[in-house]
Amino acid sequence: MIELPFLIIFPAIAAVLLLFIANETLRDAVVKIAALLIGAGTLYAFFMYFQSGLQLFSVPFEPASQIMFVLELFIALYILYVGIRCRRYLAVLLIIIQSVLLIYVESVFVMGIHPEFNLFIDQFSLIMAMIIGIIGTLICVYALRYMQTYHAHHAEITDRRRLFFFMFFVFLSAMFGLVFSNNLLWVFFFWEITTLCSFILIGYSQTKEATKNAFLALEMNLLGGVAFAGALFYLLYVDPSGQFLGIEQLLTSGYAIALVPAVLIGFAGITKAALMPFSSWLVGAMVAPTPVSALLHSSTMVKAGVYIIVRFAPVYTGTMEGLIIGLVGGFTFLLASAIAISQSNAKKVLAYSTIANLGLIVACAGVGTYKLVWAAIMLIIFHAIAKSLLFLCVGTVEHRIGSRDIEDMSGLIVRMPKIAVMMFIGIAGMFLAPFGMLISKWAAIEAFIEAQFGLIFVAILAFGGSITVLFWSKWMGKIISVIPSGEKVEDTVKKEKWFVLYLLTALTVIVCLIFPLISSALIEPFVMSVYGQTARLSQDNIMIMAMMIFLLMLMPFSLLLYRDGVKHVPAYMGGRPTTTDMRFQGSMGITRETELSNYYFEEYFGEKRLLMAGTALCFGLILLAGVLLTGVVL
Amino acid sequence: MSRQIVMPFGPQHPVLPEPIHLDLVLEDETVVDVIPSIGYVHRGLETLVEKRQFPEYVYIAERTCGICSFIHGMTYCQGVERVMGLEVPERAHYLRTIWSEYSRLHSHLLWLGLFADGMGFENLFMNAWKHREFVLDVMEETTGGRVIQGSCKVGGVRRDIDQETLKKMERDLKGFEKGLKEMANVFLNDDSIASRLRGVGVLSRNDAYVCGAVGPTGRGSGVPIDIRMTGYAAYGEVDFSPVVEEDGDCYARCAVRVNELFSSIEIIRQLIDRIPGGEIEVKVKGNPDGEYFSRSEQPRGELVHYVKGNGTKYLARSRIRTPTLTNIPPLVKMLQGCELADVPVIVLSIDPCIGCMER
Amino acid sequence: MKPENQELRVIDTAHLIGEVEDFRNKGYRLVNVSCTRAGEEFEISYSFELDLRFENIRIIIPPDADIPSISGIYWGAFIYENEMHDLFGVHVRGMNIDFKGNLIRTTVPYPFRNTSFKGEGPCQDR
Amino acid sequence: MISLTNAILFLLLAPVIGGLVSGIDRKLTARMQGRVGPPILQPFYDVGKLLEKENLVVTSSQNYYILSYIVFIVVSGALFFAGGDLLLVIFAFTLAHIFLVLGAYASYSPYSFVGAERELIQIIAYEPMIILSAVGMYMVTKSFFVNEIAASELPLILYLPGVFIGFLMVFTIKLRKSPFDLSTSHHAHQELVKGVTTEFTGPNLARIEIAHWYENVFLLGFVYLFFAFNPVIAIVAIIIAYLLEILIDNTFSRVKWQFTLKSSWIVAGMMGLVNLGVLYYLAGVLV
Amino acid sequence: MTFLKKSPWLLHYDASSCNGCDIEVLACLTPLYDVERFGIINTGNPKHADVFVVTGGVNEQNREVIRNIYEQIPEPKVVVAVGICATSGGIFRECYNMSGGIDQLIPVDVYVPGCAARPESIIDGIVKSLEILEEKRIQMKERARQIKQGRSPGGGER
Amino acid sequence: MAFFEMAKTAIRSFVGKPATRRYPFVPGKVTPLSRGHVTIDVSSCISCGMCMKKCPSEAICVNKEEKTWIIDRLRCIVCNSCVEVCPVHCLTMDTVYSPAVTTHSGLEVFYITYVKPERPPKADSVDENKEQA
Repeated sequence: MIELPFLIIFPAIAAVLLLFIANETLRDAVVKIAALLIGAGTLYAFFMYFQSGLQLFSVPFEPASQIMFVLELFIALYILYVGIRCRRYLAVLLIIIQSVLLIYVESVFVMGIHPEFNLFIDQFSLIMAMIIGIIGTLICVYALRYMQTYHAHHAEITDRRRLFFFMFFVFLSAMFGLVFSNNLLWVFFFWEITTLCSFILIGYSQTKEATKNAFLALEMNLLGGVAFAGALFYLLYVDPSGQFLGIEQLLTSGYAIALVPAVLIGFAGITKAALMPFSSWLVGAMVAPTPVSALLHSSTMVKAGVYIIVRFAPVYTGTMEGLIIGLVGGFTFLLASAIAISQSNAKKVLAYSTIANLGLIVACAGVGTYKLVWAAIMLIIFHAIAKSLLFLCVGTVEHRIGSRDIEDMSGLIVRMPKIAVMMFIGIAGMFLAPFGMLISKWAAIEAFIEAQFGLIFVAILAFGGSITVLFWSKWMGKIISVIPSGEKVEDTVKKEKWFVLYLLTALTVIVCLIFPLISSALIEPFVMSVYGQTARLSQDNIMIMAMMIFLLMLMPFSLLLYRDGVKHVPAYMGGRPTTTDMRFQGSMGITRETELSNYYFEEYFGEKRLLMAGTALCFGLILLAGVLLTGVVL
Repeated sequence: MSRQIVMPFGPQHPVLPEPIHLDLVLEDETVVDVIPSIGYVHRGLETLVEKRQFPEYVYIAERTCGICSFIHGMTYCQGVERVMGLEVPERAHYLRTIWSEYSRLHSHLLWLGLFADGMGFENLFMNAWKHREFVLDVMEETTGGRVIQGSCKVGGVRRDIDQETLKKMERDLKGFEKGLKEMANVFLNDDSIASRLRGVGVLSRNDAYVCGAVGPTGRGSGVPIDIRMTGYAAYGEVDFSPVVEEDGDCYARCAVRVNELFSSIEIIRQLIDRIPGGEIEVKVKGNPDGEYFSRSEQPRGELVHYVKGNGTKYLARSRIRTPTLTNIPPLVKMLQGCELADVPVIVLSIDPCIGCMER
Repeated sequence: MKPENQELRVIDTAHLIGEVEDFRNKGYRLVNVSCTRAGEEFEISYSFELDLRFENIRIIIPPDADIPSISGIYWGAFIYENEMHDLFGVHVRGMNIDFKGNLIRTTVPYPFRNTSFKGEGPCQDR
Repeated sequence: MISLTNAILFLLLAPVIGGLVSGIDRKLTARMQGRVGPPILQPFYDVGKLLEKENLVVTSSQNYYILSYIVFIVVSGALFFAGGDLLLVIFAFTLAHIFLVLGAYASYSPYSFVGAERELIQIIAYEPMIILSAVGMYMVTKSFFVNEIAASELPLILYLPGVFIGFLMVFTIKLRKSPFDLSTSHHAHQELVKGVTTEFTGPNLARIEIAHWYENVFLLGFVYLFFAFNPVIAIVAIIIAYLLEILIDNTFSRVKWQFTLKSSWIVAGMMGLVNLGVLYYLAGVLV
Repeated sequence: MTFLKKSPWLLHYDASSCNGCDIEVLACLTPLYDVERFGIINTGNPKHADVFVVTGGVNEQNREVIRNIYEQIPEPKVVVAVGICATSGGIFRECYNMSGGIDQLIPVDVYVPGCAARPESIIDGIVKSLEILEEKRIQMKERARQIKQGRSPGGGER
Repeated sequence: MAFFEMAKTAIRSFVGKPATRRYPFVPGKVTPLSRGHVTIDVSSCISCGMCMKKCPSEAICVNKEEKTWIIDRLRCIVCNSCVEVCPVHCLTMDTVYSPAVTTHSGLEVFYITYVKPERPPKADSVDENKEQA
């Protein structure tokens, strides 16, 4: 079991080390070695446990819980301090409520209670660990070069890279802790650390906007934290012996006990996963350097939110509360996808797409049938890989062309061919058959039909899915437009970045190819162990999809066929003679340049309007769930 | 970063058979800026007055435009006749009026077809042009030319229509009118057409006035300009009133033209009933000396032929101010803020005749 | 046929704007602006109409003079003025939409100033 | 369960059938317009000619996208006739169309660019309805596999009348017929010149045309599924549906994209959803 | 195979015509003449066209446009000049802004006289052009074959 | 909602006979007045040159010395002007239009066979040189 503490503690050690290293070469070395070790550790853990199913461990180190409690108090104090200093009293209020609850819980109940098994591992934890351990560390490596360029571009921002990398590795550590902890008190501790890390990382640039958005994230996450603390309180209140503090124990305890904490924690998950009423923090988090966004969006933070909800999915199955959580997810999926249409800022599009996909995952988990949980886990995997790839691509492009606007990315295929192809694959991975996300959506449609009230979700998926097609393909279209005058600018991209990007691109494709293996080795056993039955795609379909992927990979070779014998002519411009850089003679004797932009449909899919609708709708649903819950509690 | 699309619209564009040149700036599909430019059909034919004697210049005046060729010829002739003080026989006036009304029918039907084509209504396009062939047949039968009639001359007309043919023409109008009614019903009542026309390209009455809109473009906005009311040629002898619509949108302009079809048929009937006998031309002697603004109502609106003679066989100046030219400023007004899909519809709604506009 | 009455007044360039404003106030519409070469000078005629009353005013200017634009009074007048500029080289001050000589693009600049023809010789030479 | 024979038959016969259908379509359209119209085999002449023409491109990658387009249209059609999973067929179908859109984007030409945007609007207009149709079929027959749906004895049309009407609506979009020929136009002229196909010449255009034939046959197959309980009725239904489309083509002006999107989402979506809702409710009651 | 002759697609461009010939070209498409009987479609897009139908003479503005459109039509292609303006500049030949018939600019294969050219004339002209189109196709094939065999195409086009 | 307003017409056209005149399988429609191309009766032309002078597009060229009457079919706008001005009515307007050609040569040369009857020659018309003005 040594792997688990290693994965939790080692990143923390690396983090502390990085806090003290100012030398860049040394930092590079440490980050790379740490990343390698963490990656190796995850792989090792994978090979050790992927067949063994659920394993519970007790931690022989007694004072661990106490140390965590003390650290939590420190965190609370820190937040209190910055909250007061920046006059964000909502944050202050929330942290006070949360701390009071926590202290009460710790002092009244926990003294003397030690759940027997604090750590556990099963296939789901393993999947999460792989995502964190591989994608998270790749982002760390990427961040090395990125932050270098970032500070070269932004001289006005103080170089706090030591803090940055410290937080990065703490984040990883906390995420490992979160997915390996069986003890909900421990989960809560790691949960709070991720909140803190995200707060500091979002506010990294210390600009006004960054600070504001960091606090927004903090407040919303603290709101979830309060709910989480409430769940802990409820659990100990119901059973002071604390035996239900273990996730496994809680899950097997039945609806009567598990429902209330599950819903409260589900609410915490919703805030962390940035679903609809709380989506604004994730969009606001875009002010942070791109690796932070990548980390938050793909492998950590939001994934913590959906992780916990998927964990509790069996509890939600067939309940009204679960359905409501699912609906919140469903509507978030629909509306966030729609909002993404009206965005031209690449990172914002990615943000809304993340929110949408998290919504879909939550929708699956909320309704919580076995097939849906299967689909949800698939979504988590594919989303993490493709999204991190896209974020890193956008980050690289941003540093080269000086803009993160999709409109500025036209002709990327000429200017940065390799990045463009990677981005292309990443985008394809997000919505096209036979790539992963689509497979999961497909599975979700099939599963929803059989679920209760599934028709609503099927409709949401049918419409939301097509909306997704729109905003991704127009982005794709933009990057592959061949501009005759484009100049190549990607030569300056550093080799570390290439390495990470190549690896992620490869992963996107490989995971699609081997997903049947992942499914049968990890997801199916997990779903089987929880539900006693499992879903899988039919062999025929898998075959066909594999064929499609191979076909897709073969198609580019057709370009060779057209090497010669093809005559190039300029585009049709209404008969007007056009120069090679697409200038033509316009009216009034002005020479005009062709400008082409995508459609954004502000009128229909405007951010403000839909956000308002989504917030109202989802807020209402959550209130409804709250009322139902109160009914249960009383 | 702007979200604009800069689109060169024309000169070669399938929606408009003539080379029109617009630079469209779009946001999504909304036109935020549009600048027209002309000159693709500019030949400079007005200068030919210095090269061709005034009786031969009729042929050139007629070829200003192939759609309303007859009315160009007639307006020019009227101008010269006025300058020279020629008294044209009544019958010639009647014949000219009959032909110009047939020209109007022909032009409106042609326009309705193109308009339907611009909306993507292929069947209606075909239908309108099928009816148009009827008019062309009449034209060819009476003048010898399908589109360029060449039957007007200074001092009268070249060809007479015998009474029998006139009667036949009147008889044939009945069936023709029936077909038109059926087609008009589609234009005026079909909702898929209305969805493309209603509220599109609105030109307010005041804008129409300030920008100088004439013809159906002005009449569609409630400005009742119809030069036929001045009673040139034989228009003083027939009863009719200008067709006016108030809404100022493309639908209104379409409705004006559709209703004018029937008004034209009515005018032709009256003319055939009342046509007097007698000569069809007077002998032209001497040379024009003086100036005159000869005005007439083309299918597209008011046409002005300014002729100035200097006592020689060659005119000093001919200026042709065509209705399309003066309808361009209203067009610029109308195009602001429309949709890309509306651009052809709006451009067509003024019935642009670039050929005659640019001369 | 009823002959139409056409009034024509020759006015001074300085009074042009005032006169045109007068027409506008009375509700006349602008029918036409046309330019004619008259010897060494240009005649510019402005035609107006109200209820079938057709009136013209005319200014006579030397070729290099510039005239004020009436497009501030009649919005649509820019098309005539631009045309006049392109064909005759008449300078018009203050047009609301100025094509800067690009409304009608011609082979020879200001072709109506001195008419030229690409005529061939007598037909026997062909 | 997947029939290779059917797939191969589709591969070979669909262009023939599709071409003939399109030829008959053009003939009938011409007759509705009071014209004689082209010979029935005209589409084959057209494609034959296009294949003989020179291949002009703005950028070589256009060739790649169009090749991919036709390949995936064929794959999805073949999958359909082989009896594969309907949803997978639909997704492959979308994939193919994305390639067409990308091909239009690649040339960076204003008209094909806007055409591509409009094509995307069309995709999001029709896709929900097609997915709902598949879902409807599943709800009745409990299978997503085409061969099982086709083998079902149940008269799907009686269970899914609303879905069928909605499907007919998106069928119009897919056939690129007026009033929904937003992104390209065959005959009637359009503000977008030829929309997505503007920048494709000769062989590429021929490929698009052939892909369109495949596509039409696939869509007619989809109509067939609604009537699969009786092949005779199904054939008659296909003919009637197609005639109806031709009539609609000839009696409508082209609408704008807003109307396309709204009408297909609201009318078709609601028709389909209400229909499915009733089915869902009935299933709940019966079970 | 001579598919080309069975499916010539037109592109019509109005160089600086008076509209007379234009509308007669369009009239060919309509029910009374219905050239779709011969597979003729008015495409409106040079990249799809085989037959370039020009009406009106060339004026200075149009020079570049016509050349541009001509270059965008894929081989094999023919040019049909419809109406006397397109063939020789016609009645406007001497105007300062005209440079005459379109054969000054691009090679014209068929001249259709008439003012305005009658639809029957236009149909005759197009039918005549199909023969030339077919010849050009054979030439093109021949050139392609020569290139494939490594021989130089012998002063081919562009 | 009024859709399908066109259906009646469409269906009627569908059922009825097409309106198409199947040119070239049936001859094109011409009327006695139709202007096709100008023909000359070479035996009665007096080479007066009126047609040449009055031709608005300078398509006709009459050469007195060589006794030729040349018309450029690619210039002729079939306006009927020459026919109207011909003092001896030797020109007529045929209803058949001139055919399309593949080379730029519309010139048609007619050799005038008219022989002047014995009569004192009349002076030529006066305004010969006006054209250069």
